[in-house]
Amino acid sequence: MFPAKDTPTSLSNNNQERVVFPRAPDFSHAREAIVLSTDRSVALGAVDLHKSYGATKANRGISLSVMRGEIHAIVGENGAGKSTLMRMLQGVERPDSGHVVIADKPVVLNGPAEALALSIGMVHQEFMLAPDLTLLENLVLGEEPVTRQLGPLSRIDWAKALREGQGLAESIGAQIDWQRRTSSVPVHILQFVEIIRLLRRGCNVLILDEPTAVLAPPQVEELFDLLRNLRANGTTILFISHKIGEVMALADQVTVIRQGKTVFHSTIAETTGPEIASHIVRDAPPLETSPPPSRTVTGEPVLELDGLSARSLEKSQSLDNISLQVRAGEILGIAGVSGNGQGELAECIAGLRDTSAGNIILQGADITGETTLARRNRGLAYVSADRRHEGLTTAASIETNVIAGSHRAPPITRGGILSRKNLRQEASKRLAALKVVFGKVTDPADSLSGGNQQKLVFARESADNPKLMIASQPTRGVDLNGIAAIHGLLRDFRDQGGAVLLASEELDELIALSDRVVVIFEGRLVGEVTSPAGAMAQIGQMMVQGDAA
Amino acid sequence: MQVEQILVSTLILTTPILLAAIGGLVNRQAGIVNIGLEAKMLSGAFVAVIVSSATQSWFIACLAAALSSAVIGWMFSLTITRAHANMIVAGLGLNILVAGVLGFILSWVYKTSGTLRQPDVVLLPDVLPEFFEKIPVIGPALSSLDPLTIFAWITVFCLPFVLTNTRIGLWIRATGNAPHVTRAVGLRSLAIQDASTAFAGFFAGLAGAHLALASLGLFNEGLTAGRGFIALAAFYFGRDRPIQTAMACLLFGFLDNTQIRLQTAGFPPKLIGMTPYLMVLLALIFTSVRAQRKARL
Amino acid sequence: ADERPAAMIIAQGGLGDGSWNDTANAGFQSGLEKTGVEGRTIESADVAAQGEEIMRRAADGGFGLVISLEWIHGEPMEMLAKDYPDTNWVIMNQTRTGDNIASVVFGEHEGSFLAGALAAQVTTDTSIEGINADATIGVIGGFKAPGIDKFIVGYIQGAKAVNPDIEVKVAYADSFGDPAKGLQMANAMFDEGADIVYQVAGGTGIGIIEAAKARGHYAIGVDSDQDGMAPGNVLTSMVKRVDVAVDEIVTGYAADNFPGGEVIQFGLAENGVALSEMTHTKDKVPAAYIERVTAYKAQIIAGELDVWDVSSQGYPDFFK
Amino acid sequence: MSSSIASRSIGILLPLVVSLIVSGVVLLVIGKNPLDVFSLIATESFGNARRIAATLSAATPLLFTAVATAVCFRSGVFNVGVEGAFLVGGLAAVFLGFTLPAAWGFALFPICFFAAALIGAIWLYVPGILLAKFEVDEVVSTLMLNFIAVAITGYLVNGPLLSPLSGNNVTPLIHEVAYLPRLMPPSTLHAGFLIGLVCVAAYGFWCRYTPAGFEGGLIGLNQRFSRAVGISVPRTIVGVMILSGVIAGIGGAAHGMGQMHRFSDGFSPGYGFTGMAVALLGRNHPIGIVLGAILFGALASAGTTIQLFSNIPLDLVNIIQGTVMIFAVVELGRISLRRKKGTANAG
Ligand SMILES: Nc1ncnc2c1ncn2[C@@H]1O[C@H](COP(=O)(O)OP(=O)(O)OP(=O)(O)O)[C@@H](O)[C@H]1O
Ligand SMILES: Nc1ncnc2c1ncn2[C@@H]1O[C@H](COP(=O)(O)OP(=O)(O)OP(=O)(O)O)[C@@H](O)[C@H]1O
Ligand SMILES: [Mg+2]
Ligand SMILES: [Mg+2]
Repeated sequence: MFPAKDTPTSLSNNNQERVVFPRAPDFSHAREAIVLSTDRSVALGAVDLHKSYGATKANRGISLSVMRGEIHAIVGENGAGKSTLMRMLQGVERPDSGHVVIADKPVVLNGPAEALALSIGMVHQEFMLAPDLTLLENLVLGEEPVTRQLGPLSRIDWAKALREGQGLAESIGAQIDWQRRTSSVPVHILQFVEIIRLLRRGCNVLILDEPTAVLAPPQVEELFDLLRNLRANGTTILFISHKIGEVMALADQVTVIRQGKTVFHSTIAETTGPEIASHIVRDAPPLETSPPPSRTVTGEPVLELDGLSARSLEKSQSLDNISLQVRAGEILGIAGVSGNGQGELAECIAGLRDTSAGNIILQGADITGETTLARRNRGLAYVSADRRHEGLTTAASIETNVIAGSHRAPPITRGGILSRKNLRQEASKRLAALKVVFGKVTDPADSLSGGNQQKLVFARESADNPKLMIASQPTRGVDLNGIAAIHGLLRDFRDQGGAVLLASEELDELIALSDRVVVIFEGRLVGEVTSPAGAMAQIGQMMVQGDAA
Repeated sequence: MQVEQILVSTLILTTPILLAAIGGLVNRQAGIVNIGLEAKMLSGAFVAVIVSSATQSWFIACLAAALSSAVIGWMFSLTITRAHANMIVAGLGLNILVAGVLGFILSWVYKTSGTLRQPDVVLLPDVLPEFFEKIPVIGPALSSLDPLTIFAWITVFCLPFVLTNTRIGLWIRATGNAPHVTRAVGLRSLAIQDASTAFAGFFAGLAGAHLALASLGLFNEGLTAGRGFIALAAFYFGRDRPIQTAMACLLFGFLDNTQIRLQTAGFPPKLIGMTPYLMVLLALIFTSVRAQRKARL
Repeated sequence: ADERPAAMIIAQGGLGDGSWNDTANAGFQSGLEKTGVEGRTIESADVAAQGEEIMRRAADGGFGLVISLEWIHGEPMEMLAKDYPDTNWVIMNQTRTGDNIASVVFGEHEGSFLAGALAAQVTTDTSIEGINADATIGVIGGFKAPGIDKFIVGYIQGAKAVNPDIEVKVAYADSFGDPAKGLQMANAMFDEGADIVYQVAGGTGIGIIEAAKARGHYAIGVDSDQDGMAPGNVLTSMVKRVDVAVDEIVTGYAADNFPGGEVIQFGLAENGVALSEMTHTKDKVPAAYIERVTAYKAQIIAGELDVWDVSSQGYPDFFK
Repeated sequence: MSSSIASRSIGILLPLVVSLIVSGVVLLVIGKNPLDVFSLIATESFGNARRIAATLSAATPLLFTAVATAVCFRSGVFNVGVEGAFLVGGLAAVFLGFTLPAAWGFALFPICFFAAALIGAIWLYVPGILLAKFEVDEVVSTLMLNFIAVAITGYLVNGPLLSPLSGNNVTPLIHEVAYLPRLMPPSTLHAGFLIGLVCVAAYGFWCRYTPAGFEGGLIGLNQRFSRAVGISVPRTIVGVMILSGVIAGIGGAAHGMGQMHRFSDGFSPGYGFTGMAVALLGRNHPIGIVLGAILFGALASAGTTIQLFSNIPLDLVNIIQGTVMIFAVVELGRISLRRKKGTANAG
């Protein structure tokens, strides 16, 4: 615990003392410590934050100083603890220990409203905009300019609102048609509106959680221009990204978080992309990174995509003319930065998304128009990237989850009757085969730990001797032991002659598992690496830039 | 001469539906489908008769009817917003409950059943002076205008403004559209929904008051005769927009009014009564199919 | 005398319908009061399906007299009467056989005939205030149902007997409890030239009478004497003495004089139906008209004039 | 597990307790001893074999309407159109029951029931397909269809199908051979009750022991997951709607052939809606449904006959029933959330 005088002050306390770090933040993994510059003030910071969710230690000692008027990037693997940190900075979560610093003062935040009152605003990945209202209505919602104060009945001064909106948009160099209905407006504009809304509410520190994940490249450019303009106006920006290229292009400072700790901090000028990348994945879990040294796969092609295209719907990436082959006994990795279309590709193959052109051929049969059920009957297995909503029904029992999909097949259903006994036996068999740890088979799937949930998914998907497994982000949010187990499963499946299409945002994983890696960028395949083992840099380059230059 | 009379009675038959529909549409804009309008109309009619007789004032009677129904609406809303009751079933339950309570009061307090006649019930006055009657065609309609009818139509034409241009209007629309957004910007979305249901109750109460006090001056347990559901049909048909909903109400009022003529023309009365519901069904199909076509493009 | 209590089952529509159920109940209550017999009225949300159970429960529960006002209870009652020979049963508007069943049949068609005959004479007499020259009258029923059409057909027949060319407008409100609609429907009929509208619509009829009052035309009341509801604007009422019938049955029961096995006619002859005294309109209507009505009445009673009865003869050709 | 049993029983008991309190207060206000009245209701409901039979008889139609509702609710389809399917099914069965020759004897049973099931299925197929294919909000479409069913059957029973000699809107009686046998004569409790129990049991079986029931439960919990494991969501939706229509239609047939022996005005005083409350009160569980149906049956039957022995008006029963309905659905978090989203989108 901190000495009494350093106890974070509550918001009501008008304590003016500057924060003094009680001791040097613990950067045992970092090469450089964060140096508190004395001539500039900290707009937003953290001191030794800890936060656990049950057994998961999401943050275990994060310190951070975002200087006023700078763009500060936070990078790190999936599950490194970035979003958790943001939630604490924004007051959505309270740290277990450590504290948040706002405008040089340690504070205790009881909710996002208090952060907002202190000029800290956050743009979530899920935009907080009502789709049926106009942009202008969304802009003012909750803090409407009025002509005369009549409580809730006050007339909204739309002219003033529009002036404010236009003024703010202009100040950051954005062009916005405020009268458009929100649902008819492209995502990046929505993002601008979110940002402008925060500015209007007086925020001078903006937190953006993976703001580019949903954007197309030209839109990313627009966003960056806007963020630079903001910086020029004195706004401080903290943004999270997985894309090192973006960080290099935009940020002034970068902090790397790994396994819940700050491990690296530098100004952009003093570092390089590869250096950042090395910090993101350094000390990676001892993955079995021994892909059979450039095995030559000779199996029959199991999956062939021929010029597959798909239109974008809602916020999804479109796919453009994708052709590839996956052979029996091969793991084909799909590398790509989140949002470039690997999820969409997996969904197209699984039959969950309409294609607009091209063919999907499974074991020689064209399945392009077939239902998901028909594809599954032909030997397709699908491990969804969205485990909690598509991979599982968390409210249903474990046995239901592990059987669903096979429930019409013998021995579970015979003569139209579903045998609970056989169902339970089969379920237990499947669960045992993958060593899923659970209480009772009738417990809800929610009761399982993340890794075991994913093992359950594999238990279901691998049970009917599939020929092709589509595994989308199979280890997202899974702990180290779980990861090792899932990797083992995928290898075993491959070794027994199965074909695997593995989509993962984690390069380490792809390299550890894949026989070949193709890179997807903006919905197109931009390159292929046949011996991935040493090609991390090359793949990373293609992921970020779309070519191997 | 006939046209004039059709105008008059269409207008009068429309008013209670319209008042209820106004409340219902605001309620639905805030995200709550109010199946309990019928109950609140009935209680409004009841209160209106009693208060009108007791105070000799149609105005106090209407106000009391509206407020009492607003309170019922508000409590009803609490079961939905706070206790997560299913709004459809709770609404049906409310209709039964209120009918039961009123029946009980009738038999135990007033020792009667079905109909309550009170002495000296003051009816809604005609607002405009008599000479308006001389105006051709619309004269009789104008001269028979009662305060609630005028109020209903004023509300209809004010409502688009209120919904688009006042803070509460914006809050209501935002809450119905995306309650999590309303909550995220710091508004109390549940309280907004409760307020909208109370508002619906207020107007349903006025609708009941109109049924009781427009010309009858008595309460009858069948007085609402399913008008709460017709109102529901109207705002579904009008897609929650005030003017369109009002037009639907006028249409339904007109249908109700021309029943006689349609009956003479050989249409069975039962089937005529079914038209509003059929129209809503068809409109619903039409819009959904069209929306899907659009989405497919 | 029979000490056992009496029960009366209320028909669909329930108490408070302002006509059938309410009138019968008035008679029931006065009968009870007069005789000191204990009695209950029973309402049910599901009268149609539960009738048999309710009646059986009453018989089991020691009730000596069970009256049902619900038409659909006829068949089950016939059965129950055999199971419970000691209980006295009463059914309305139909004839059921059994020593311990009394069937009460009203001559609504006969009374309505007289109402029609009167209206047809009045409607062309412009000397009467509120009357136009058109030979047009109207009638509004609650629901379209044979029990209602029995009134309407009698009314039409009476009107045509006076003036074969008369137009009788017929409409149904589709509700027995919607006075607001009754008012508008009556107004519509007035607009189309009718000046007298006969209401056969229970609570809806309240609105019809209000309309007559507001427009200065005429309504004809039904069931009870409704002349006083809008004095001067209710031409007459087709009074149907359900109350008298029920009262008499209760009284007879208390006096050990239950008319078991009988069909009790409440027609014109028995004064079970009649036109009202016309207290407020007698002076407006020429005596000749009333005399002609009285003459019809005598003919009907004497059996010289047959009035069509929908409930026993089905629909006549001149009415659908 | 034990906590879920506990929460289930709270779910069933809470509405009862609340409604007893509400009606108790009402009774106190008018100077009646609530305990006396409640015990009278209890003996009138279950006091002896005849009363039990009467209660079960009143519960019979509710068994069908509750199961028909539960089939859909369980699958996340908010079908409120059971009332309409019950009416059209009942009328279809009755119509055949008096038009087909009486000489066909027992063959009339399967024919009438089949016709009712078929008509009921078609009736709810319409909103089913509209929901599955065009996302037409099923609450409104089925609600509107109820009014339409009331109007159409009301028209038919007053016009083309009207019994020639009657004082009321009734069809002729069906042939006596087509009467469902009574179970405990003289009570009106008829074989339809057993058919109802069979339906409940079949529903329970369908939920647990058929792939279709398994799928219905899954799409009720998670449509995305269901789609991903190869279940066709539209087909399942249409399937449960048809099943619901079949059960409701059979219920109408049982009511027509066992209880009423004809179709008439007031054929259903809202069994479909009460059935909804029963299904929700019973949390879609077969046993819960049977108990709920018996509870509402008891209210309907005892609520009427207590009037013979105490001057308690029928309105008290309405108060109890209305309160039970409102509180039966309290805390049904899942469906109400789904609805809120749905209505928000429907505009
Ligand atoms: N509400 C929660 N309950 C339980 N565990 C959680 C919760 N939120 C996060 N975690 C866990 O904490 C760890 C850090 O999660 P966090 O969301 O902060 O990661 P992240 O760096 O934002 O990852 P990503 O890049 O995938 O968004 C993960 O292991 C995650 O599973
Ligand atoms: N509300 C707005 N304010 C300012 N600019 C906008 C707004 N909405 C759209 N734009 C700009 O107009 C461009 C075209 O958008 P618009 O939605 O009109 O195109 P579209 O043809 O409908 O696009 P899409 O095919 O992606 O739906 C966008 O790229 C964006 O830069
Ligand atoms: Mg994150
Ligand atoms: Mg005339």
